[in-house]
Amino acid sequence: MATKKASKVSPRPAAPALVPSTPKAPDDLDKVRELVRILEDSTLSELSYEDSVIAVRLSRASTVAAPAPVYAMPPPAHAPAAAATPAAPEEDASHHVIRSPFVGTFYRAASPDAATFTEVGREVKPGQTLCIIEAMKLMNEIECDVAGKVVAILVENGKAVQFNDPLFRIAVK
Amino acid sequence: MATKKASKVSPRPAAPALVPSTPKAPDDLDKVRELVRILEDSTLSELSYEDSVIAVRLSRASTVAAPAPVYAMPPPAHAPAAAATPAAPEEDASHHVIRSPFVGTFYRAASPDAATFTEVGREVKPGQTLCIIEAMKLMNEIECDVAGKVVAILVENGKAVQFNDPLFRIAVK
Amino acid sequence: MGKVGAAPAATPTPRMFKKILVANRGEIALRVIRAARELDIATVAVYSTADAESLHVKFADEAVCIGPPAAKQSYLHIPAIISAAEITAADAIHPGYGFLSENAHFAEICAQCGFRFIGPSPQAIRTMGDKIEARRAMAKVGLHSLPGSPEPLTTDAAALSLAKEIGLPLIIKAAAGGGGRGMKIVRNETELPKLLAVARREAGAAFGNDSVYIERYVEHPRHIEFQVAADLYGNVIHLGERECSVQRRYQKLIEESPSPAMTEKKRREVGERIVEALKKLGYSNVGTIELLMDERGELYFMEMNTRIQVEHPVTEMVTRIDLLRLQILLAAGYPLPYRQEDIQFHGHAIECRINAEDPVTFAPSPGQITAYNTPGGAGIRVDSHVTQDATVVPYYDSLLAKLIVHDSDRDQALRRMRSAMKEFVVEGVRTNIPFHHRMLVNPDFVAGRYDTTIVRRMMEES
Amino acid sequence: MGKVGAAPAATPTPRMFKKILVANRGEIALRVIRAARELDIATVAVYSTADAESLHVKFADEAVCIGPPAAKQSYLHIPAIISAAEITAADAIHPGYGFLSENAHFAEICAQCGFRFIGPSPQAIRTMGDKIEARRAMAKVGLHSLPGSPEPLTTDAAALSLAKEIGLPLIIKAAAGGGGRGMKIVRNETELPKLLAVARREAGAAFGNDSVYIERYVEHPRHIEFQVAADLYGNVIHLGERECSVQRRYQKLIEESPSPAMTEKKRREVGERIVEALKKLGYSNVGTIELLMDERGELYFMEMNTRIQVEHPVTEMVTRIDLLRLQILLAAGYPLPYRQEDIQFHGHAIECRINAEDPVTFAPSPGQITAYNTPGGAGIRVDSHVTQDATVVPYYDSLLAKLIVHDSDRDQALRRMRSAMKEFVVEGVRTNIPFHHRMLVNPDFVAGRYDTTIVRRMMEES
Repeated sequence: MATKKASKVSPRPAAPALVPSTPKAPDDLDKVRELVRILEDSTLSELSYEDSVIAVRLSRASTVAAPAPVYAMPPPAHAPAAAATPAAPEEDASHHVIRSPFVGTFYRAASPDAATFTEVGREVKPGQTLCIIEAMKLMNEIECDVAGKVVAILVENGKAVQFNDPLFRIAVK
Repeated sequence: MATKKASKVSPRPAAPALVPSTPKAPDDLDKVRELVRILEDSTLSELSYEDSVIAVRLSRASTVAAPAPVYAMPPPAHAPAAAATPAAPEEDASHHVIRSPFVGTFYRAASPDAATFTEVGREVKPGQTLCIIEAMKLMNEIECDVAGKVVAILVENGKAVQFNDPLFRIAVK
Repeated sequence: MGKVGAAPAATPTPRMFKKILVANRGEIALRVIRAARELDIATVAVYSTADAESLHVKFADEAVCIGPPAAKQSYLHIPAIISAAEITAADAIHPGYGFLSENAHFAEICAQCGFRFIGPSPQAIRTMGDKIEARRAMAKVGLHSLPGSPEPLTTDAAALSLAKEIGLPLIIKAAAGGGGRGMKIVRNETELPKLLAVARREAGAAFGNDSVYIERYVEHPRHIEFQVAADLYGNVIHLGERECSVQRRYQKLIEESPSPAMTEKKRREVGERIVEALKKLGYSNVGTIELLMDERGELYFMEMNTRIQVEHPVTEMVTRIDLLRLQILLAAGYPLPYRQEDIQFHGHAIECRINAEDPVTFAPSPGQITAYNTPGGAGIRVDSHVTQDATVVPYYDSLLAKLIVHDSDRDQALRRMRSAMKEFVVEGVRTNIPFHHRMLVNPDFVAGRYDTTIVRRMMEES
Repeated sequence: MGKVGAAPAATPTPRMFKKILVANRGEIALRVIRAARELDIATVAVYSTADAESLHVKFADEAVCIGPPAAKQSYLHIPAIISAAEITAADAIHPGYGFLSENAHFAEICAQCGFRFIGPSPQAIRTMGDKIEARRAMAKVGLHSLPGSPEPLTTDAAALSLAKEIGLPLIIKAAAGGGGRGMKIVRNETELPKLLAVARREAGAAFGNDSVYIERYVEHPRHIEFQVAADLYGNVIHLGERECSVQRRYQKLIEESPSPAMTEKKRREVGERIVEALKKLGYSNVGTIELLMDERGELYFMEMNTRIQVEHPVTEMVTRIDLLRLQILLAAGYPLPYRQEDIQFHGHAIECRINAEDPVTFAPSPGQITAYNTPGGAGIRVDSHVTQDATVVPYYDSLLAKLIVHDSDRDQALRRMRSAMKEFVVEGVRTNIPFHHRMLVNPDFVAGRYDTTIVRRMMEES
C-alpha cells in the first residue's frame, strides 16, 4: 500500500487569485524559510516565533511522513523468516545466492555427528551438496549450481526455512 | 441568514484563507506572495506572520491531491449545481466573482414584472443590488462589493443555488 | 404537565415519504441514506464546504452545499437546511444525532414549512431537553431520579437544607447541561456555597441558563439506557437496554447489549415501567431513556434522548430490528409493526467507537487517511463514512467509524471484537484503536464488573 | 458399501487445537483465520510468492512461503504444506475450498503426519469425489438421483438401451467431472454414439478418467443445496437450503437462503431424508448436498461437497450459526452443540460474488486496485481479502469479495442488496458489479421465478 507524502500536492485552487510574481526575498522571509525548515525537520506539529521585528506561527495538520502501513497488531511473526537472518554480510550484487527450493529444516551436515558439507571460505563446485532441507521426514540434498567460494551461510543449522529463503552466498569464479 | 425581511448582505470572500490586515503598498503583497510560496513549498498546513506593517495568516484545509475515485453508480445528481451553469464564459483570473451566501432560489428582478437589477455589460458599484436569493420565503438582496462591469451572469433566473455557487463575474475597474 | 407529544389533532394517514433530506453529516448521514434507500425513498444530502468529498454527499441522490465549515453556518443553520429542503422538494427531514436533532425550534419550523420532522413532537423534545422539566415529568409517571432538588435551586440556604436531606456526596448539575460542563461534586458541606456559585457561572457561560440542581452523587455508577419506540397511536415498546459505562469525560467509547449488570426480570420490570411512562406522556418515534445504576443495582432516571443514538446498532444486532427504518416508518404515520412480545433478544453485541484522536491524550487528530482497512466476516458490522485517501476535517466530532460485533454470548462477542479490532487499520491520523485493544483485555471489563470510572482507572494504571 | 466415514476406532477426546495451518488463500483463508482467532487458536498462513502482500499473510500469527505462483507448486503442493505445518508445529490443517479441500490423499497424509484435517474422513471424501460412487451410496440410503445409468457406461449398445428407458433429452457426464467439462446434452437418439465418444475423450483429457454416465436432462433446473453438519458421534443436522441457480457456466454468482422455490414442509421432509442418509453413512464435519429441482419441483441428488462452500455465509446469516467455528469444533472432537430443533431460520439472506472480471465477457481482469470501498451498515456482511492498492494476481480464481445481506424477508433483502451494491466501489480492475446491478432488478429474479438458465437468458436479451 502506497504512502502518500503530504508534501507532494497541488495547492487548493480555491485560494483567491494571487498572481505569483518573483519578488526579491527580504531578510525577514529568509528567517521564515529557516523556521519552516526547522519545523519540518522536527517531529513537532507547531512552532511560534517572535522577535522585535516579526512574529511567526507555523503548524501542520498531522505528522506528515507516515511510515508504510503497519497492518495488524500484533504484527505477524513470520516464524521461519525471523530465524533466517543470523548475520547479514555485506551484500554484493555479483554474488550468487542459493535459495531454498522447499519449506523445511536446514541442516549443514548429513547427521549430527558428521562434518558440515561446507564452510565459509571454502571452494564449491556444481553438483556438490551444500546442505540438506528436511521436509516430511525426507532429506533433500541441495546442490551447488556454480563454481566459486562460499562467502556467507545465511541460515543457522537446524532452523526452519521457507520457499525461496536465501541459504548461501557464493562468489562465483 | 437574517430573520428580518430583505436583509442586505455582502457576499463572503470565496475562501477566507488569506486575510491581509491592511493591504496597501504592493511590496507588502510581494511579501504575502512569497509567504504563500513558502507554505506551498512546505509540508505544513498553517502559517501566521506578523511584522510592524502587516499581519498574515495562511492555511490550507487539506493536503490532498489524489485523484478522487469515482464513487457510486448512479452518480449523485447534485441537483442545484446541475442547474447552475447555463453558459460558461471565458474565465479570467482577474475577474471578481460574486458567490451565493445562501441556499435558495436566484432571482434577477424584485418581482416577475420588474426590470432586472443588472445585465451583462452594465457598470456596477459597491452596495448596488445584483440579485435576490429567496430562502424560506425571505427575499435576500445580494449586493455588489466592487466597482466594475458585469461580464457574465452565471445562473438562470428562478433556478436553485447552493452556498458558494458563483452568480456573477465582474471585471473590476 | 400533560402529554408531551400528543398525536396531532389530525392523525396522518400512513404515507411513505418520497424524498428525505438528511440534516447531518458523517456516519449517521450515511446510515439514514441507507435506511431511506432500502425503503426506495430518495435522499438529499446537505454539506458544508469542508465535507464536499464526503461519502454521504457521494451516496445521496442529490446534495446541496449549505455553508462554510463552521457548524453554526451550515449544519446548525436552520434557514440553509430548510431552503435546501425547499429547492429539492423533500417531504421529510431526518436530523440524525447532535446538531439540530434535539432542537425543538427546528422541529417546529420543519412542521411550519411543510416538512415532516423524523422524530418526536417539538413539545416532547422541549420537555426532555430541560433536565429539571424532564425529571419532573418522568417522576409524575413513575420513573424516579436520584434523590435531589425537584426544582432549580434559588438560594444557598435551600441548597444546604436539601443537602442535609439527601446526604453527601452530592453533585451540582446544570439544568440545561450536558457533557459534564457545570457539574461539581460536593463531598464536604462547607464547600457547597462556593461550588454552587462556580457551577452557576459555568452553566450560564456554557448554556446561557444558570439554573442548577443537586442530587445524590453515586461514586461508581453504571450508565444503562433503554431503547424505546412509539407510534402516533399510543403504542409503545422497549427494545431492551444498552450499557454505556465505558466513558471518558461523559463521552461513550464502548457500548454493549445486554448489560452484564441486567437480569431478564429487571429488564422486564424496568422496561414495563418505561413503556407505561411513555404511554402516559404520549411520546412518539424512537428515543432513549438514560438510567443510572448505583452500587446496589437500583436504577434511576437521568434523562431522555429524543433522537436516534450513536450506539443504536448494538440494539439492532440483538433484536434484528432496523431502528432507522422503524424511525422513518413511525414518522410517516405507520403503526408499530411489533408488539412487546415480538421483541426477542439474541446473543450479545458490542460497539467500539473509532475516533480520530490521540490514544493517550484524546486530542483530536485530523488529517488525511493514508491507509484504511475495516474488518469483515461473520458477525461484523462497520458503520463508517471514511475511505482511504479521505480527509478527516477538524471542524466536527472525531468519530471515524463504529465497529459492532455480534456473537452468541458476551465472552464470544469479546473474542470476536478483539479479533476484528486487530484488522482495523487507520493510518495518516491517530486513533483510539490502541485504547480499545487495552480495554478489551482489561480484567474488570472482561468480567463485566465495571462502571463509568473504568476508563479513568485504566488510564491511571499506565 | 458400508459407512464412508465411520468414526476412528479410538474416538478422540474433545481437545481444542492450539494452532491451525490454513492451506488456502484469498477470502476463505481470512475466514478461517478469523474463526480460529475467535476461538483463541493461533494461525499459520501459507502463501505463494505471488501472495506475499495478501491480507491472509498479514493477519495470520505466522506465515510461511511455500512456493512460486503456480498452484501446483504451492497451494496444491502437499509436501510444501505438510512441511510448513511441521516447522510451525501446527496441530490441525484447514483446507478451505478448492485446492486440496476434496483431496482424500491429502486428508490421509495429514492424518499420517499427525495433523488433524478439518473436514470429513478421507474415505468420505473419496466416496463423494467419484460421482457414480456417490450416487450409488446415496441411492442406497434413500437419496435418489435423476433417472440414469447406475454404473459407468461401457458400450454404446448399453447406452442406447438405457436412453430408451430414460427418455430424451438426456445428458452425458464425466464420472470424475465438475465445472461442465465432459458434459454433453443429447436431444436426438442418433447423436448418442458420437457425443458419447466426444464426452469420453474430454473426460479423459480433463480428469484422467474417461468413465461417463448418462441421466435425464432437465431443461430448466434449479440448483438447491442443503447444508449439513455432523459430529464424530453419529449426530447429524441440516441447516436448511441455499438456492444457487444464478450461474454462468456452472459458476455460481448469486446465492440465497431460503430458496424461493422451497416450502417449510418440503424443507423438513428433504432435510430429514438427508440427515438419515448421512447418519447411515457415518459422515462427519460439515458438507453440502447438492440437489437438482426439476420443473415439477421434484428434488434429485446431484453430488455432495465434502467441504465448506463459498456461499456458506447465507446459511450463517439466516441461522446465526458460525459454520467455520462449528467445523473447527467438530474436527476437534466436540459433539454437535445443536439439535435439529434448535436450528431456526430468520429472515432472508443473499450473497453476490464480486469477481475481478469483465462484466460482459467474464474474462478475468487482474491488476492493481486503485480505489476500494465496501458497503457497511445494518445487515451487511463483506468477506474480502482485498484492500485499496492491493494487486489482483492472475494465477488463481477471480473472487474479490462476497457481499452478503440479511433482512426480514426476500423483498427487503433485495432492496438492501441493491442499495449496498451501489456503495461497492472497485477501481483499477473491472468487476461483475454491473452484472449484479442488472440481475438485482431482473423481473424473473425479483419474482423468484428463475432457474440455472437465467444468466444466459439475461445476457442474450442485451
